Amino acid sequence: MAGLTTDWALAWVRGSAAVVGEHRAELSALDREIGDGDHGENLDRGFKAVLAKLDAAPPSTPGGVLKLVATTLISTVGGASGPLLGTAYLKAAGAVGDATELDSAAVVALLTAARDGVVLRGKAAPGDKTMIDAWTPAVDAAAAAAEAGEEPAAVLAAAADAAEQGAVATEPLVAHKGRASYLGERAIGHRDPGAQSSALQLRAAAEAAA
Amino acid sequence: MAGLTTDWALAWVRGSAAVVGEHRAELSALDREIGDGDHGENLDRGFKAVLAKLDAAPPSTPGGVLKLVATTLISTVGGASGPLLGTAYLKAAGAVGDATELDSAAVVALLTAARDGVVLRGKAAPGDKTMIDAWTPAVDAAAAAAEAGEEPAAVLAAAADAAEQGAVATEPLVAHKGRASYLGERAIGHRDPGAQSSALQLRAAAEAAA
Amino acid sequence: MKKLIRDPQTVVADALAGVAQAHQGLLRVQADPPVIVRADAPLRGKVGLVSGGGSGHEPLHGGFVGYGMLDAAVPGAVFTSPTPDPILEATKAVDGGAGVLHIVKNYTGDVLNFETAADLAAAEDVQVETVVVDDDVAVKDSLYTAGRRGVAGTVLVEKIAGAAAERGDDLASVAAIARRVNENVRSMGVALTAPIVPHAGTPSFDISDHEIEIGIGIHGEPGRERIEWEPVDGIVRRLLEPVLEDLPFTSSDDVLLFVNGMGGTPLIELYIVFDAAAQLLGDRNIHIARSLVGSYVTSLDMQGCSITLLKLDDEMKALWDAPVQTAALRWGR
Amino acid sequence: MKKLIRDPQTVVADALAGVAQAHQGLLRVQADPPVIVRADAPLRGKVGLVSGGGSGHEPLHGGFVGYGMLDAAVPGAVFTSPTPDPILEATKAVDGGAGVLHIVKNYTGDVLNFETAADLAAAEDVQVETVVVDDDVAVKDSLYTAGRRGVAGTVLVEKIAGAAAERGDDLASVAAIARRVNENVRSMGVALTAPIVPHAGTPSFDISDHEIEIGIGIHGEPGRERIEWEPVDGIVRRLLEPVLEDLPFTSSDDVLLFVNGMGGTPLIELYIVFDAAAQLLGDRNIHIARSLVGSYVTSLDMQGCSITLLKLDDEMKALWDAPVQTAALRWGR
Ligand SMILES: Nc1ncnc2c1ncn2[C@@H]1O[C@H](COP(=O)(O)OP(=O)(O)O)[C@@H](O)[C@H]1O
Ligand SMILES: Nc1ncnc2c1ncn2[C@@H]1O[C@H](COP(=O)(O)OP(=O)(O)O)[C@@H](O)[C@H]1O
Ligand SMILES: [Mg+2]
Ligand SMILES: [Mg+2]
Ligand SMILES: [Mg+2]
Ligand SMILES: [Mg+2]
Repeated sequence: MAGLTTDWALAWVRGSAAVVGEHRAELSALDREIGDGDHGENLDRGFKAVLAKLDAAPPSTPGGVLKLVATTLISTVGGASGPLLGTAYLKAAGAVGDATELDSAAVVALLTAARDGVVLRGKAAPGDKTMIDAWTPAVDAAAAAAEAGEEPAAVLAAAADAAEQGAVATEPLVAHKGRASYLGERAIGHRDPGAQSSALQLRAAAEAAA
Repeated sequence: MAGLTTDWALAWVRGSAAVVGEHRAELSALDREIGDGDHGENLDRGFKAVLAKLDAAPPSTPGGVLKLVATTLISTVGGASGPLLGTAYLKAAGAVGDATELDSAAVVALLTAARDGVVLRGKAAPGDKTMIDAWTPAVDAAAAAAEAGEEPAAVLAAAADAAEQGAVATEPLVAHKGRASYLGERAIGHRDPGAQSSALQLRAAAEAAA
Repeated sequence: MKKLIRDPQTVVADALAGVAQAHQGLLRVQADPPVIVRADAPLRGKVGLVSGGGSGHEPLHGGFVGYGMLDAAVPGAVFTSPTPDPILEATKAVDGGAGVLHIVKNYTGDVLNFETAADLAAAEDVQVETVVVDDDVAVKDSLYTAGRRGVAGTVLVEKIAGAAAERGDDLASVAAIARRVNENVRSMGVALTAPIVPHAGTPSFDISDHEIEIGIGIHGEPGRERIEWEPVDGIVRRLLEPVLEDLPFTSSDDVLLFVNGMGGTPLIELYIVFDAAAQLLGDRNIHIARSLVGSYVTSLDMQGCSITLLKLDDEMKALWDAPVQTAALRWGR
Repeated sequence: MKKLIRDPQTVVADALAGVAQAHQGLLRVQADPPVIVRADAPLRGKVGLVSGGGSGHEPLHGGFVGYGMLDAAVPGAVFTSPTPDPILEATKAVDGGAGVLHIVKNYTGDVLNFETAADLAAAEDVQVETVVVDDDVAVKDSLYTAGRRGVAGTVLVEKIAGAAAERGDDLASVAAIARRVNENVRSMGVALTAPIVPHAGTPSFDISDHEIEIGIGIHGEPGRERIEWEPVDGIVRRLLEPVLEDLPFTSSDDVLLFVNGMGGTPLIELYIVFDAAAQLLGDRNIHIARSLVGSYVTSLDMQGCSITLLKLDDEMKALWDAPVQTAALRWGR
């Protein structure tokens, strides 16, 4: 079995940039319902900057790609999602180190580190109606798939499926973190934009591996 | 033939107050089209104050009534119409002096002095799309009726008819005085609010005499 | 209509009560008739400055009462010039024996009511001079109009004349500098929306989501021309070019650039307008020596702005820089 | 969408260019990354004050940079906290060797980005203290929320801490007074309309002609509760009572009453709100010792206001009265 390479990482990031661009207005609209309406704009600004940097000097390892995404998101996104997602990619980069090929275990480690990075910065628990509610089921599903001996592509596909379900599952929740927490009961019935955008990125990861 | 008495003057003023109150919104709406939308509000405030003063200490001559109207309008209306109409009533009061009964000639003198008062303060000429375009035809029609030997009531009815036609005739005009003059050609097609309110007051004068 | 008001009939009185509470020590506010007077007026030997006009233009004029600017302001009903009585009262309240300057925006109602008040003051031996401000180039000044309107330039007249009075100039000199400012100041405005007058409850004119009104006044009067919305540079050119041509302002002039908000437009947009205007002035080598940005002469909740240019000489610069201590304009003290 | 802008993408940059032009001599404005710095920074031995946050709240924070208040402001994209890089840059630009205080409004994004910048600054041997402002009582401060938001009270923290820094207090003392102000200040806001974010082009929430939103923030977030419009006294009671109860403010307290406009509400309405608030405070024998009325912490073109109360002690009063010279707040100099 062939592990995931730098090409996969590059394809993932380009895929994320494309899908965030496509769903920019939709993500901002979700954020308008229970936040301040900028989430799509924020991520799109960040991933456009990532693309520009990738084109300028493409890194040579998956970890290098993830680190470039991390630093670029941190320095261009702002808001809550910038430091949170930035930290996710930074910790993910740390988890894969200098590896040039990632097997299923490495993919799980990557996802786990990313999720832990978000928790480290944002202190959200599952059920708080944040991006954690996409990342945590994704990590669990990925771990189960890897445990079951699945290849990296299938591990990522399981993660993406779980993240999407996790994003949908934020709808009935009251929020306990982020701007949506200001709304109390009024947040019920709306999907968390950060969970949605996280699911989009994980789907891009799976498709890049497929 | 019996001349017009203080009772007529009181009835006129009460009639004006009533009709201005009824048409308050309409006058302001006319003013909104080509001015600043306050003409009905302004006159209504003024005539309400007039009523309060009349009730407190009713004057004993037509001239006294007109003078009370003049000073009250000047001190409560503001805007362009306050000093202009105030001066009209002030000059009218001067023209009738201490007379207790007004014959047709006195009525013509009253209306002429009122019109001249507006011209003195406002320097408008006929056709400038102002209240002058109601007062001037009213004065002319009153003079013709008096000349023809009509009684005061008929003189006032002729004045009121002419004032109403004069107000309607302001519609196609470009304005040369007042706020409507700022609009240039855009004033065309709208009736001058001051001409309209003047016609209402003259109709009240005629009805008080009828 | 949604507004932060108690009742359309009491808007002016209620706002004055707030002014009185918020600026104790600076102002004395009288309720009936409504007059705002500098706390330490009358000042013996100082020329008194009185301005006024319809309400709805806040902070004009009450926000400019204080050290180095106005001695009194007379607020009329919303968009309606005050009557002579309160103007007379204000005039007498600020007369310190050196006479009083009336600063009047050029509207028929304002001119007539201040005229009557000045006559009444003269009858009581108060010397009054009147300066009529007419800076709005959107209106042609001709025999066939009521003349140009007084708009945002009024603030500059009040500040500079106020500084002249504060340094001890006599009535004729204060009037002369006020007239000199008026002769050198030009303005023009744009509306994106119409104001909602409280007693009317509906917008003063109808305008669609993609149209703007060029050459508007400050009373919800429709403007000269309605056009499709366009980006700020085009709008600013439409305002600034007539202003520049009218004086005219020419290369190497020193100017004060004043971008004024109409009440419903936030500061962030006014700064963008300032940038666009500065670029146009730069192209013509006109030098922005002083500047003012903010909502100082408003039209209730109307969205839009006006651009005012004042050609400065050295004396005007010094008087502009002189200390001022009012609710809305304050520096040096 | 009609706005006085060039392009939704360049709103912040264009406004900054206007700020730079309008306040030469007072400010240095850097375009990329966007930072507004006091012209004479860094001041040797003086604690530097840096604040920042999303744009769209003007004059906050750039309008408060200058003598006696902030040393630098870091504007993010509209309603989006700035990233760490410009915060770091501003921090280094104002460090005069006495350390830098970060004044941060309590939003997850602001807190995280300032936190990262502070870490980076520490790595470059700049001493940084952080004060998080969270004055908005509309949001319950509990384990189950992101905590109370920082809103208009931020201006009071910046003014008073700025005066402390200007008189020479050290970093720990400036941070302590900033925290003391934050502990004694409470705010709550109402929206009559929703702001239109330039890149969105449509209102951030839908609200009918007869409804208002109580307990809103300054980013177009919906509030806690939507009710039918009512006259000002009822609205003010809904804002002021939670404010009063939260601290609590009690009889014979000396307070600063700050009525803040949200960007689209004219001054005349803010004074009416002030009057209504003053009446309620009078009923409770709470004494308005200082006041501020105006649009200082805005939410683009949103109509509405917030009411802020600060319980004053003698030191806060002296620091509030101390000279300040910024674009938006100026006295004594
Ligand atoms: N403490 C937190 N932990 C995890 N995720 C969070 C936290 N706070 C906010 N988020 C996520 O950030 C998203 C909002 O991001 P964005 O709109 O870009 O930033 P902002 O809220 O500053 O405008 C939310 O939908 C949520 O998923
Ligand atoms: N110079 C003038 N001479 C005669 N009438 C005038 C003149 N200027 C204005 N008017 C009249 O005043 C009316 C407007 O009055 P009003 O709306 O009460 O005052 P304002 O224009 O100050 O708001 C106009 O419709 C016009 O008839
Ligand atoms: Mg957001
Ligand atoms: Mg009118
Ligand atoms: Mg009027
Ligand atoms: Mg945001």
